[in-house]
Amino acid sequence: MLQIHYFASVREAMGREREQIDSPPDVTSVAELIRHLRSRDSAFARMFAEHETLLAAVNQTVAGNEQVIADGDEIAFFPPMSGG
Amino acid sequence: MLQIHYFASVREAMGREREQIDSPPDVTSVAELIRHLRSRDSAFARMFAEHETLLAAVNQTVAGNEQVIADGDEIAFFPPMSGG
Amino acid sequence: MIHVSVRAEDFDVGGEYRRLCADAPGAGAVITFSGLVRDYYDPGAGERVRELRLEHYPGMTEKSIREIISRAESRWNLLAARVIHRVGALRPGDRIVFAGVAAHHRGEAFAAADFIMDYLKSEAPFWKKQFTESGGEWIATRHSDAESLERWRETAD
Amino acid sequence: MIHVSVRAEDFDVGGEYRRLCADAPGAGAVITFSGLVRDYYDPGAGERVRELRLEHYPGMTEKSIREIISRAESRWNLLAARVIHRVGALRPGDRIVFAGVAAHHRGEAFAAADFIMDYLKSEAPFWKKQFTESGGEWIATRHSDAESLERWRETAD
Repeated sequence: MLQIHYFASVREAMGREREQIDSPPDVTSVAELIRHLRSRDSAFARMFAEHETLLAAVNQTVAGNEQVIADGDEIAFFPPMSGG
Repeated sequence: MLQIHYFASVREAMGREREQIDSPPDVTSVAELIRHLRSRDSAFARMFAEHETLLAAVNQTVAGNEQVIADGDEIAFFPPMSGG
Repeated sequence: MIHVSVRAEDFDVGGEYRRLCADAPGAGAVITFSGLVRDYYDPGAGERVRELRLEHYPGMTEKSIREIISRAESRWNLLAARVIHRVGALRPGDRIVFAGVAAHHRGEAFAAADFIMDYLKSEAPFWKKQFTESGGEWIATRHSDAESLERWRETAD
Repeated sequence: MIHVSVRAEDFDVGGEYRRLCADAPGAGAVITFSGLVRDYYDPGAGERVRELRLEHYPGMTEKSIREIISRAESRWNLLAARVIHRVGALRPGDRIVFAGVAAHHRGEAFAAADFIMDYLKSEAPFWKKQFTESGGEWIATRHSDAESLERWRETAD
Protein backbone atom coordinates (compact mmCIF):
# COMPACT_ATOMS: atom_id res chain seq x y z
CA MET A 1 0.00 0.00 0.00
CA LEU A 2 1.01 3.60 -0.64
CA GLN A 3 -0.53 6.53 1.24
CA ILE A 4 -0.92 9.46 -1.12
CA HIS A 5 -1.60 12.99 0.16
CA TYR A 6 -2.54 16.07 -1.84
CA PHE A 7 -2.24 19.67 -0.64
CA ALA A 8 -3.40 23.14 -1.63
CA SER A 9 -4.15 23.62 -5.36
CA VAL A 10 -3.17 19.98 -6.00
CA ARG A 11 -5.74 18.82 -3.44
CA GLU A 12 -8.40 21.00 -5.07
CA ALA A 13 -7.58 19.72 -8.54
CA MET A 14 -7.69 16.11 -7.32
CA GLY A 15 -10.95 16.62 -5.44
CA ARG A 16 -9.56 14.68 -2.48
CA GLU A 17 -7.05 15.04 0.35
CA ARG A 18 -5.62 11.57 0.34
CA GLU A 19 -6.01 8.05 -0.92
CA GLN A 20 -4.53 4.62 -0.44
CA ILE A 21 -3.42 2.60 -3.44
CA ASP A 22 -1.94 -0.87 -3.75
CA SER A 23 1.76 -0.56 -4.53
CA PRO A 24 1.99 -1.12 -8.28
CA PRO A 25 4.69 -3.77 -8.87
CA ASP A 26 6.56 -1.73 -11.53
CA VAL A 27 6.65 1.49 -9.46
CA THR A 28 9.93 1.97 -7.54
CA SER A 29 10.50 5.72 -7.81
CA VAL A 30 8.61 9.01 -7.58
CA ALA A 31 8.86 9.43 -11.38
CA GLU A 32 7.35 5.98 -11.93
CA LEU A 33 4.54 6.68 -9.49
CA ILE A 34 3.73 9.91 -11.33
CA ARG A 35 3.73 8.04 -14.66
CA HIS A 36 1.46 5.38 -13.18
CA LEU A 37 -1.00 7.90 -11.73
CA ARG A 38 -1.10 9.99 -14.91
CA SER A 39 -2.05 6.97 -16.99
CA ARG A 40 -4.53 5.52 -14.52
CA ASP A 41 -6.22 8.62 -13.13
CA SER A 42 -7.60 11.38 -15.38
CA ALA A 43 -7.85 13.79 -12.42
CA PHE A 44 -4.14 13.30 -11.75
CA ALA A 45 -3.30 13.73 -15.45
CA ARG A 46 -5.29 16.99 -15.58
CA MET A 47 -3.76 18.24 -12.30
CA PHE A 48 -0.27 17.39 -13.58
CA ALA A 49 -0.87 19.31 -16.80
CA GLU A 50 -2.09 22.36 -14.87
CA HIS A 51 0.85 22.44 -12.46
CA GLU A 52 4.03 23.79 -13.97
CA THR A 53 5.91 22.96 -10.78
CA LEU A 54 4.76 19.91 -8.84
CA LEU A 55 6.68 18.95 -5.72
CA ALA A 56 6.71 15.56 -4.05
CA ALA A 57 7.59 14.41 -0.56
CA VAL A 58 8.36 10.83 0.43
CA ASN A 59 7.74 10.06 4.09
CA GLN A 60 7.45 13.78 4.83
CA THR A 61 10.71 14.87 3.23
CA VAL A 62 10.81 16.67 -0.11
CA ALA A 63 12.08 14.22 -2.72
CA GLY A 64 13.37 14.30 -6.28
CA ASN A 65 11.99 12.28 -9.18
CA GLU A 66 14.55 9.52 -8.69
CA GLN A 67 13.74 8.99 -5.00
CA VAL A 68 13.07 5.29 -4.35
CA ILE A 69 9.67 4.44 -2.93
CA ALA A 70 8.60 1.21 -1.26
CA ASP A 71 5.47 -0.43 0.06
CA GLY A 72 4.10 1.46 3.08
CA ASP A 73 5.57 4.83 2.13
CA GLU A 74 3.68 8.09 2.48
CA ILE A 75 3.89 10.17 -0.70
CA ALA A 76 2.62 13.76 -0.95
CA PHE A 77 2.13 16.00 -3.97
CA PHE A 78 1.84 19.78 -3.70
CA PRO A 79 2.69 23.09 -5.37
CA PRO A 80 5.71 25.18 -4.22
CA MET A 81 5.36 26.28 -0.60
CA SER A 82 4.19 29.80 0.17
CA GLY A 83 4.27 30.15 3.96
CA GLY A 84 5.80 32.82 6.17
CA MET B 1 33.13 82.70 23.74
CA LEU B 2 33.42 79.03 22.90
CA GLN B 3 31.65 76.34 24.91
CA ILE B 4 33.86 73.26 25.13
CA HIS B 5 32.51 69.87 26.24
CA TYR B 6 34.45 66.73 27.06
CA PHE B 7 33.03 63.20 27.17
CA ALA B 8 33.99 59.74 28.40
CA SER B 9 37.75 59.07 28.60
CA VAL B 10 38.44 62.60 27.32
CA ARG B 11 36.36 64.04 30.16
CA GLU B 12 38.25 61.92 32.68
CA ALA B 13 41.63 62.92 31.25
CA MET B 14 40.66 66.61 31.30
CA GLY B 15 39.28 66.41 34.84
CA ARG B 16 36.26 68.47 33.79
CA GLU B 17 33.05 68.14 31.77
CA ARG B 18 33.04 71.52 30.13
CA GLU B 19 34.55 74.98 30.09
CA GLN B 20 34.04 78.34 28.46
CA ILE B 21 36.95 80.08 26.79
CA ASP B 22 37.23 83.43 25.06
CA SER B 23 37.38 82.87 21.30
CA PRO B 24 41.09 83.18 20.47
CA PRO B 25 41.42 85.62 17.56
CA ASP B 26 43.64 83.32 15.44
CA VAL B 27 41.38 80.25 15.88
CA THR B 28 38.94 79.71 12.99
CA SER B 29 38.92 75.91 12.62
CA VAL B 30 38.80 72.76 14.73
CA ALA B 31 42.47 72.08 13.92
CA GLU B 32 43.45 75.56 15.10
CA LEU B 33 41.44 75.18 18.29
CA ILE B 34 43.20 71.89 19.04
CA ARG B 35 46.59 73.52 18.38
CA HIS B 36 45.64 76.42 20.68
CA LEU B 37 44.44 74.14 23.50
CA ARG B 38 47.47 71.85 23.25
CA SER B 39 49.87 74.76 23.66
CA ARG B 40 47.90 76.53 26.39
CA ASP B 41 46.61 73.64 28.48
CA SER B 42 48.86 70.82 29.70
CA ALA B 43 45.84 68.61 30.55
CA PHE B 44 44.64 68.92 26.97
CA ALA B 45 48.14 68.21 25.60
CA ARG B 46 48.38 65.08 27.75
CA MET B 47 44.85 63.96 26.83
CA PHE B 48 45.61 64.52 23.13
CA ALA B 49 48.78 62.44 23.37
CA GLU B 50 46.88 59.59 25.06
CA HIS B 51 44.05 59.51 22.52
CA GLU B 52 44.98 57.91 19.25
CA THR B 53 41.59 58.83 17.83
CA LEU B 54 40.02 62.04 19.05
CA LEU B 55 36.70 63.09 17.57
CA ALA B 56 35.24 66.58 17.57
CA ALA B 57 31.71 67.91 17.17
CA VAL B 58 30.80 71.48 16.32
CA ASN B 59 27.33 72.50 17.43
CA GLN B 60 26.46 68.86 18.07
CA THR B 61 27.47 67.51 14.69
CA VAL B 62 30.66 65.49 14.20
CA ALA B 63 33.17 67.70 12.39
CA GLY B 64 36.47 67.31 10.58
CA ASN B 65 39.67 69.21 11.36
CA GLU B 66 38.96 71.84 8.72
CA GLN B 67 35.46 72.65 10.06
CA VAL B 68 35.13 76.42 10.58
CA ILE B 69 34.29 77.56 14.09
CA ALA B 70 32.98 80.93 15.18
CA ASP B 71 32.27 82.82 18.36
CA GLY B 72 29.38 81.23 20.30
CA ASP B 73 29.92 77.73 18.93
CA GLU B 74 29.68 74.60 21.07
CA ILE B 75 32.67 72.32 20.51
CA ALA B 76 32.91 68.81 21.96
CA PHE B 77 35.84 66.40 22.14
CA PHE B 78 35.40 62.67 22.70
CA PRO B 79 36.73 59.21 21.82
CA PRO B 80 35.02 57.03 19.16
CA MET B 81 31.43 56.18 20.11
CA SER B 82 30.66 52.79 21.63
CA GLY B 83 26.90 52.67 22.14
CA GLY B 84 24.33 50.08 21.14
CA MET C 1 16.68 25.78 23.27
CA ILE C 2 14.28 25.44 20.34
CA HIS C 3 10.52 25.86 20.37
CA VAL C 4 8.30 25.27 17.32
CA SER C 5 4.55 25.64 17.20
CA VAL C 6 2.03 25.34 14.34
CA ARG C 7 -1.42 26.38 15.44
CA ALA C 8 -4.54 28.41 14.76
CA GLU C 9 -4.16 30.64 17.83
CA ASP C 10 -2.52 34.05 17.81
CA PHE C 11 0.79 34.65 19.58
CA ASP C 12 1.93 37.34 22.01
CA VAL C 13 5.20 38.98 20.95
CA GLY C 14 6.00 40.27 24.45
CA GLY C 15 5.53 36.80 25.93
CA GLU C 16 7.60 35.16 23.21
CA TYR C 17 10.37 37.71 23.81
CA ARG C 18 10.36 36.91 27.54
CA ARG C 19 10.53 33.17 26.87
CA LEU C 20 13.48 33.67 24.50
CA CYS C 21 15.33 35.64 27.20
CA ALA C 22 14.54 33.02 29.84
CA ASP C 23 15.92 30.29 27.55
CA ALA C 24 19.08 32.25 26.74
CA PRO C 25 20.87 33.63 29.79
CA GLY C 26 23.97 35.51 28.67
CA ALA C 27 22.44 36.59 25.36
CA GLY C 28 23.55 39.97 24.03
CA ALA C 29 21.02 40.20 21.20
CA VAL C 30 17.38 39.14 20.94
CA ILE C 31 15.42 39.61 17.72
CA THR C 32 11.73 39.07 17.13
CA PHE C 33 10.26 38.98 13.64
CA SER C 34 6.50 39.12 13.24
CA GLY C 35 4.84 38.64 9.88
CA LEU C 36 1.37 40.14 9.42
CA VAL C 37 -1.28 39.54 6.78
CA ARG C 38 -1.19 42.43 4.31
CA ASP C 39 -4.34 43.70 2.69
CA TYR C 40 -2.99 43.04 -0.78
CA TYR C 41 -0.32 40.69 -2.11
CA ASP C 42 -0.23 41.88 -5.66
CA PRO C 43 -0.23 45.71 -5.58
CA GLY C 44 -1.02 45.79 -9.31
CA ALA C 45 -4.23 43.85 -8.88
CA GLY C 46 -5.80 46.50 -6.70
CA GLU C 47 -8.23 44.14 -5.05
CA ARG C 48 -8.07 43.99 -1.28
CA VAL C 49 -7.61 40.71 0.50
CA ARG C 50 -10.57 39.80 2.69
CA GLU C 51 -9.21 36.57 4.05
CA LEU C 52 -6.15 34.40 3.84
CA ARG C 53 -6.42 30.64 4.42
CA LEU C 54 -3.34 28.74 5.44
CA GLU C 55 -3.06 25.05 4.80
CA HIS C 56 -0.14 22.86 5.92
CA TYR C 57 1.10 19.26 5.90
CA PRO C 58 0.69 18.34 9.56
CA GLY C 59 3.10 15.41 9.63
CA MET C 60 5.88 17.33 7.95
CA THR C 61 5.53 20.92 9.09
CA GLU C 62 7.11 20.91 12.54
CA LYS C 63 9.88 18.57 11.40
CA SER C 64 10.81 20.83 8.48
CA ILE C 65 10.84 23.95 10.69
CA ARG C 66 13.12 22.18 13.17
CA GLU C 67 15.44 21.26 10.31
CA ILE C 68 15.60 24.89 9.16
CA ILE C 69 16.48 26.00 12.71
CA SER C 70 19.12 23.26 12.96
CA ARG C 71 20.68 24.48 9.74
CA ALA C 72 20.77 28.02 11.18
CA GLU C 73 22.36 26.64 14.36
CA SER C 74 25.09 24.98 12.33
CA ARG C 75 26.00 28.34 10.78
CA TRP C 76 25.63 30.67 13.78
CA ASN C 77 25.96 30.30 17.51
CA LEU C 78 22.34 30.58 18.67
CA LEU C 79 21.27 30.44 22.31
CA ALA C 80 17.53 30.09 21.68
CA ALA C 81 15.09 30.11 18.77
CA ARG C 82 11.29 30.11 18.64
CA VAL C 83 9.10 29.80 15.56
CA ILE C 84 5.31 29.97 15.52
CA HIS C 85 3.30 29.62 12.32
CA ARG C 86 -0.44 30.06 12.31
CA VAL C 87 -2.78 28.06 10.09
CA GLY C 88 -6.45 28.41 9.18
CA ALA C 89 -8.38 31.54 8.26
CA LEU C 90 -6.71 34.91 8.88
CA ARG C 91 -7.61 38.49 8.01
CA PRO C 92 -5.50 41.50 7.01
CA GLY C 93 -3.61 42.82 10.03
CA ASP C 94 -3.56 39.43 11.75
CA ARG C 95 -0.22 38.02 12.84
CA ILE C 96 0.72 35.02 10.76
CA VAL C 97 4.28 34.01 11.64
CA PHE C 98 6.80 34.61 14.45
CA ALA C 99 10.53 33.94 14.42
CA GLY C 100 12.58 34.82 17.47
CA VAL C 101 16.30 34.35 17.99
CA ALA C 102 18.69 34.98 20.90
CA ALA C 103 22.45 34.99 20.39
CA HIS C 104 25.61 36.37 21.95
CA HIS C 105 26.10 38.88 19.18
CA ARG C 106 23.93 41.11 17.05
CA GLY C 107 25.28 40.00 13.67
CA GLU C 108 24.54 36.33 14.20
CA ALA C 109 21.05 37.09 15.58
CA PHE C 110 20.12 39.18 12.52
CA ALA C 111 21.57 36.69 10.04
CA ALA C 112 19.89 33.69 11.71
CA ALA C 113 16.45 35.32 11.94
CA ASP C 114 16.65 36.39 8.29
CA PHE C 115 17.83 32.92 7.23
CA ILE C 116 15.07 31.15 9.17
CA MET C 117 12.40 33.34 7.58
CA ASP C 118 13.80 32.82 4.08
CA TYR C 119 13.74 29.05 4.38
CA LEU C 120 10.42 29.02 6.22
CA LYS C 121 8.82 30.70 3.22
CA SER C 122 10.14 28.21 0.70
CA GLU C 123 10.81 24.91 2.47
CA ALA C 124 8.18 24.55 5.17
CA PRO C 125 4.97 22.97 3.83
CA PHE C 126 2.55 25.88 4.11
CA TRP C 127 0.29 27.18 1.38
CA LYS C 128 -1.66 30.42 1.32
CA LYS C 129 -4.92 31.03 -0.49
CA GLN C 130 -6.11 34.60 -0.62
CA PHE C 131 -9.74 35.58 -0.99
CA THR C 132 -10.84 38.87 -2.51
CA GLU C 133 -14.25 40.02 -3.68
CA SER C 134 -13.76 38.12 -6.93
CA GLY C 135 -12.83 34.78 -5.35
CA GLY C 136 -9.97 32.72 -4.05
CA GLU C 137 -6.48 32.26 -5.47
CA TRP C 138 -3.45 30.28 -4.33
CA ILE C 139 -0.41 32.47 -3.78
CA ALA C 140 2.57 31.40 -5.87
CA THR C 141 6.11 31.64 -4.54
CA ARG C 142 7.48 34.96 -5.63
CA HIS C 143 10.67 35.35 -7.59
CA SER C 144 12.18 37.45 -4.80
CA ASP C 145 11.89 34.52 -2.39
CA ALA C 146 14.12 32.43 -4.64
CA GLU C 147 16.58 35.33 -4.82
CA SER C 148 16.55 35.53 -1.03
CA LEU C 149 17.63 31.91 -0.74
CA GLU C 150 20.40 32.51 -3.27
CA ARG C 151 22.07 34.85 -0.75
CA TRP C 152 22.70 32.02 1.67
CA ARG C 153 24.07 29.73 -1.01
CA GLU C 154 26.64 32.33 -2.07
CA THR C 155 27.89 32.68 1.48
CA ALA C 156 27.84 28.96 2.29
CA ASP C 157 31.03 27.67 3.87
CA MET D 1 6.15 57.52 12.51
CA ILE D 2 9.43 57.84 14.41
CA HIS D 3 9.96 57.61 18.14
CA VAL D 4 13.34 58.14 19.84
CA SER D 5 14.02 57.97 23.55
CA VAL D 6 17.24 58.23 25.59
CA ARG D 7 16.64 57.44 29.21
CA ALA D 8 17.67 55.54 32.33
CA GLU D 9 14.46 53.48 32.55
CA ASP D 10 14.05 50.00 31.15
CA PHE D 11 11.76 49.32 28.19
CA ASP D 12 9.05 46.74 27.59
CA VAL D 13 9.50 44.87 24.31
CA GLY D 14 5.86 43.74 24.12
CA GLY D 15 4.65 47.32 24.60
CA GLU D 16 7.10 48.67 22.04
CA TYR D 17 5.95 46.03 19.55
CA ARG D 18 2.32 47.05 20.08
CA ARG D 19 3.16 50.72 19.58
CA LEU D 20 5.01 49.93 16.35
CA CYS D 21 1.96 48.04 15.05
CA ALA D 22 -0.38 50.86 16.06
CA ASP D 23 1.81 53.36 14.18
CA ALA D 24 2.02 51.19 11.07
CA PRO D 25 -1.35 49.90 9.84
CA GLY D 26 -0.80 47.80 6.73
CA ALA D 27 2.63 46.60 7.82
CA GLY D 28 3.59 43.09 6.74
CA ALA D 29 6.77 42.82 8.83
CA VAL D 30 7.64 44.05 12.32
CA ILE D 31 11.10 43.49 13.80
CA THR D 32 12.27 44.20 17.32
CA PHE D 33 15.94 44.14 18.22
CA SER D 34 16.91 44.19 21.90
CA GLY D 35 20.51 44.54 22.99
CA LEU D 36 21.41 43.20 26.44
CA VAL D 37 24.46 43.78 28.61
CA ARG D 38 26.74 40.76 28.32
CA ASP D 39 28.76 39.56 31.28
CA TYR D 40 32.00 39.93 29.37
CA TYR D 41 33.02 42.07 26.43
CA ASP D 42 36.46 40.68 25.86
CA PRO D 43 36.21 36.87 26.09
CA GLY D 44 40.02 36.63 26.30
CA ALA D 45 40.17 38.76 29.42
CA GLY D 46 38.13 36.32 31.46
CA GLU D 47 36.97 38.88 33.96
CA ARG D 48 33.25 39.23 34.35
CA VAL D 49 31.57 42.58 33.98
CA ARG D 50 29.91 43.78 37.16
CA GLU D 51 28.53 47.02 35.84
CA LEU D 52 28.39 49.00 32.65
CA ARG D 53 28.06 52.79 32.77
CA LEU D 54 26.66 54.58 29.77
CA GLU D 55 27.45 58.21 29.15
CA HIS D 56 26.03 60.30 26.30
CA TYR D 57 26.06 63.82 24.84
CA PRO D 58 22.55 64.99 25.73
CA GLY D 59 22.26 67.78 23.17
CA MET D 60 23.40 65.61 20.30
CA THR D 61 22.13 62.11 21.07
CA GLU D 62 18.50 62.25 20.02
CA LYS D 63 19.31 64.35 16.95
CA SER D 64 21.93 61.87 15.76
CA ILE D 65 19.58 58.90 16.26
CA ARG D 66 16.87 60.69 14.27
CA GLU D 67 19.39 61.30 11.48
CA ILE D 68 20.29 57.61 11.40
CA ILE D 69 16.61 56.67 11.13
CA SER D 70 16.10 59.27 8.38
CA ARG D 71 18.96 57.77 6.44
CA ALA D 72 17.34 54.32 6.81
CA GLU D 73 14.03 55.81 5.61
CA SER D 74 15.70 57.19 2.52
CA ARG D 75 16.90 53.70 1.59
CA TRP D 76 13.89 51.59 2.57
CA ASN D 77 10.17 52.18 2.78
CA LEU D 78 9.57 52.18 6.55
CA LEU D 79 6.15 52.60 8.14
CA ALA D 80 7.37 53.11 11.71
CA ALA D 81 10.62 53.04 13.67
CA ARG D 82 11.33 53.22 17.41
CA VAL D 83 14.72 53.48 19.08
CA ILE D 84 15.34 53.50 22.83
CA HIS D 85 18.82 53.76 24.30
CA ARG D 86 19.37 53.53 28.02
CA VAL D 87 22.03 55.51 29.86
CA GLY D 88 23.46 55.31 33.38
CA ALA D 89 24.50 52.23 35.33
CA LEU D 90 23.47 48.82 33.99
CA ARG D 91 24.27 45.24 34.96
CA PRO D 92 24.77 42.07 32.93
CA GLY D 93 21.44 40.83 31.59
CA ASP D 94 19.91 44.33 31.59
CA ARG D 95 18.39 45.61 28.38
CA ILE D 96 20.47 48.43 26.95
CA VAL D 97 19.09 49.30 23.51
CA PHE D 98 15.92 48.73 21.50
CA ALA D 99 15.40 49.19 17.77
CA GLY D 100 12.02 48.39 16.24
CA VAL D 101 10.98 48.71 12.62
CA ALA D 102 7.70 48.13 10.76
CA ALA D 103 7.61 47.88 6.96
CA HIS D 104 5.51 46.42 4.17
CA HIS D 105 8.04 43.71 3.43
CA ARG D 106 10.35 41.49 5.40
CA GLY D 107 13.53 42.31 3.49
CA GLU D 108 13.33 46.03 4.07
CA ALA D 109 12.47 45.56 7.76
CA PHE D 110 15.51 43.33 8.35
CA ALA D 111 17.86 45.58 6.39
CA ALA D 112 16.65 48.76 8.10
CA ALA D 113 16.87 47.33 11.63
CA ASP D 114 20.38 46.02 10.96
CA PHE D 115 21.42 49.37 9.41
CA ILE D 116 20.03 51.40 12.32
CA MET D 117 21.89 49.25 14.86
CA ASP D 118 25.16 49.48 12.91
CA TYR D 119 25.07 53.26 12.78
CA LEU D 120 23.76 53.59 16.33
CA LYS D 121 26.89 51.82 17.57
CA SER D 122 29.30 54.06 15.73
CA GLU D 123 27.63 57.43 15.13
CA ALA D 124 25.39 58.10 18.10
CA PRO D 125 27.29 59.79 20.96
CA PHE D 126 27.22 57.03 23.59
CA TRP D 127 30.21 55.70 25.47
CA LYS D 128 30.39 52.57 27.61
CA LYS D 129 32.65 52.03 30.58
CA GLN D 130 32.78 48.53 31.97
CA PHE D 131 33.63 47.73 35.57
CA THR D 132 35.13 44.41 36.61
CA GLU D 133 36.77 43.38 39.87
CA SER D 134 39.99 45.05 38.75
CA GLY D 135 38.46 48.40 37.88
CA GLY D 136 36.84 50.40 35.13
CA GLU D 137 37.75 50.59 31.47
CA TRP D 138 36.25 52.47 28.51
CA ILE D 139 35.13 50.16 25.74
CA ALA D 140 36.80 50.93 22.43
CA THR D 141 34.94 50.57 19.15
CA ARG D 142 35.65 47.13 17.83
CA HIS D 143 37.06 46.46 14.42
CA SER D 144 33.98 44.42 13.48
CA ASP D 145 31.79 47.51 13.93
CA ALA D 146 33.78 49.33 11.27
CA GLU D 147 33.43 46.30 9.00
CA SER D 148 29.69 46.32 9.62
CA LEU D 149 29.41 49.89 8.36
CA GLU D 150 31.43 49.01 5.29
CA ARG D 151 28.58 46.74 4.16
CA TRP D 152 26.22 49.67 3.72
CA ARG D 153 28.78 51.73 1.84
CA GLU D 154 29.32 48.96 -0.71
CA THR D 155 25.61 48.76 -1.41
CA ALA D 156 25.02 52.53 -1.45
CA ASP D 157 23.06 53.76 -4.45
